[in-house]
Amino acid sequence: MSALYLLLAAALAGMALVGLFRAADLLRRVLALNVLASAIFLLLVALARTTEGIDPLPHAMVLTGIVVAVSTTAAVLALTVQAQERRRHREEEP
Amino acid sequence: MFHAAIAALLLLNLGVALWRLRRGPTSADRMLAAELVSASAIAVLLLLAAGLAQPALVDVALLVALLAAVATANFVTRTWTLLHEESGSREEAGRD
Amino acid sequence: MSALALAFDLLLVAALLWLAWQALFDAHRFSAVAHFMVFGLVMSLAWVRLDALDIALAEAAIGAGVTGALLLAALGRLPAKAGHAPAWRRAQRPLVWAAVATVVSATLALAWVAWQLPRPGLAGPVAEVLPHSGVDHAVTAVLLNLRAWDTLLEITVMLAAVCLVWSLGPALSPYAPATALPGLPALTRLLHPLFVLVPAYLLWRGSHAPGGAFPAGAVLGAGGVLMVLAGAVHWVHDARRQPLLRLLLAAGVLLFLAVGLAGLGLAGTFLALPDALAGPLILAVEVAAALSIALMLMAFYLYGEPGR
Amino acid sequence: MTEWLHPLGYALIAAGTGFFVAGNLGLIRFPDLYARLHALTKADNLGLGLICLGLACQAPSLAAAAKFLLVWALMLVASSIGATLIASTALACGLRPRQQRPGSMEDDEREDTP
Repeated sequence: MSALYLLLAAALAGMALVGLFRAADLLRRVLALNVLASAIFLLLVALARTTEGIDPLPHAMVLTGIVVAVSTTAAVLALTVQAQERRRHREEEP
Repeated sequence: MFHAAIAALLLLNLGVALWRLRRGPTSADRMLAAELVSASAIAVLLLLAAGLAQPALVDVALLVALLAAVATANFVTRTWTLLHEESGSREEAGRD
Repeated sequence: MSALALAFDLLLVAALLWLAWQALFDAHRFSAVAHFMVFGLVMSLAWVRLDALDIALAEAAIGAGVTGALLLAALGRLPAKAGHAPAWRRAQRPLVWAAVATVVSATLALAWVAWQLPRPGLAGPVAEVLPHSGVDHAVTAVLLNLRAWDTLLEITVMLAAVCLVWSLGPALSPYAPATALPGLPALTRLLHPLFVLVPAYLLWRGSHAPGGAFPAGAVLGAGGVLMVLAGAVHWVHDARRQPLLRLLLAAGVLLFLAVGLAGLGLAGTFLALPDALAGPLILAVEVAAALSIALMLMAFYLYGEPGR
Repeated sequence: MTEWLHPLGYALIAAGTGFFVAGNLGLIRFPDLYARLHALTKADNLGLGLICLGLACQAPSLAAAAKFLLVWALMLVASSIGATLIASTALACGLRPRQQRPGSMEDDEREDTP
């Protein structure tokens, strides 16, 4: 069963990388980054699950990673939104 | 066994929501589809909680239910606002 | 039963692949974001299948909830047009396929290497020291005692992100909704008790079962976002309250640092918790971290510095 | 003592699944947003409610049963208020409810192409 999820992680990572490099739109790059992060988390967690038991360390790492991912997302979205606001002000004023 | 079978059936049903999510035609329709997915996910989580005897799954379902409300409130107050209405995005309201 | 489980897994995998594809390559921007939000929801089902309940909780709260809220709010600020990726040029196609093949094979190779790693990883050593860690749940023990350094840095990263967001300019005032929405304050009022109760419950559970500071903070933060939407949080923009707000934002990091320095003084190692005090200390750090995480998520949501 | 509730629980879960399927059918077939809103908030929430009730019948303790019902109550509040929010916003943004007599030929043609 873990093998299935490992394959899923590989496919998601490939798709996300292509999406990341291809996207011209900043919002879509944020989405691609998030999908990529999910793929890596999936890889870690699928590997942590063995017949002998569950390794808690990757789980803790992934929890940390989720919070860091949301921080990154928020920062990049704020940059995108503020850039758009500036652009609109410039267009309105002159 | 029964619970897991029903859960798999509900997961299969999710395909309908995915179709609506793809099709649209308005953003509100997509939001509805997302809400349907959260309802299905809650049902699946509750059924698995009972079927696998893992009560912690009920907490996950509770969280999904709480945050579905936040997503809807966000959509109506921040996304589908007059800005889009003014800047000629009837397109946003009725695409295709 | 195993056939059923396999069918369940296959359905999940197919749904996730389709959702990710749509989120990445759908031409319509809102559609991509909606697909991504659903992707987060289905992902939490996948975490459940992988026996990672802590992560399922965090994904349901942060991945599907808060990230979705941030994306939806950003979407309302961006023009509806644009966002169409350019089509592939004919000459690019072989390159694209080469890139896809390289990436997928590299990931598969990575997975294969990781597969060869000695199992069962660190489950044994963690279980050995668990009685001395002050909590009964392995993931919480790793997060707040054994690898507390990671968690401290993580909260610091979050604080740095808040600083970045706030340094970009004053908080953006939201556009008016399309119509009067009397339901919104009612929704906030009905749900708010739960938005306080559920984090408290998750924090309490964290010591012996899946739960803990991150999901708790995320749920509290989502409750805060709902209050922001209903226009119930004026004090954030009040100039006199700014010092208090900043203090609360930094509370998690500060308390964590204080605990770490106390460990340096008492046991000679940074972040070493004495056995007898580990339980209460972890609880205190968790409460402060949850409050800080909640406020930081709200702070992200303002898209700029309040009270300026 | 509560063993006799278990078959009832199975029946309720099966009925709830039926409502879920019906609601999803509505989501496919109904012609416009407002009708689909009904499919979601009524049929699907009833389905979820029946499933929760059935699981509560089989729950090992009263606290566990109460938690199942809490999830349902939460979903009822969230989706009923959410439906009014979406419907009023859609109306304000100029999305007209479809008001044609059923059976007129153009209905199916015009679906989804306002």
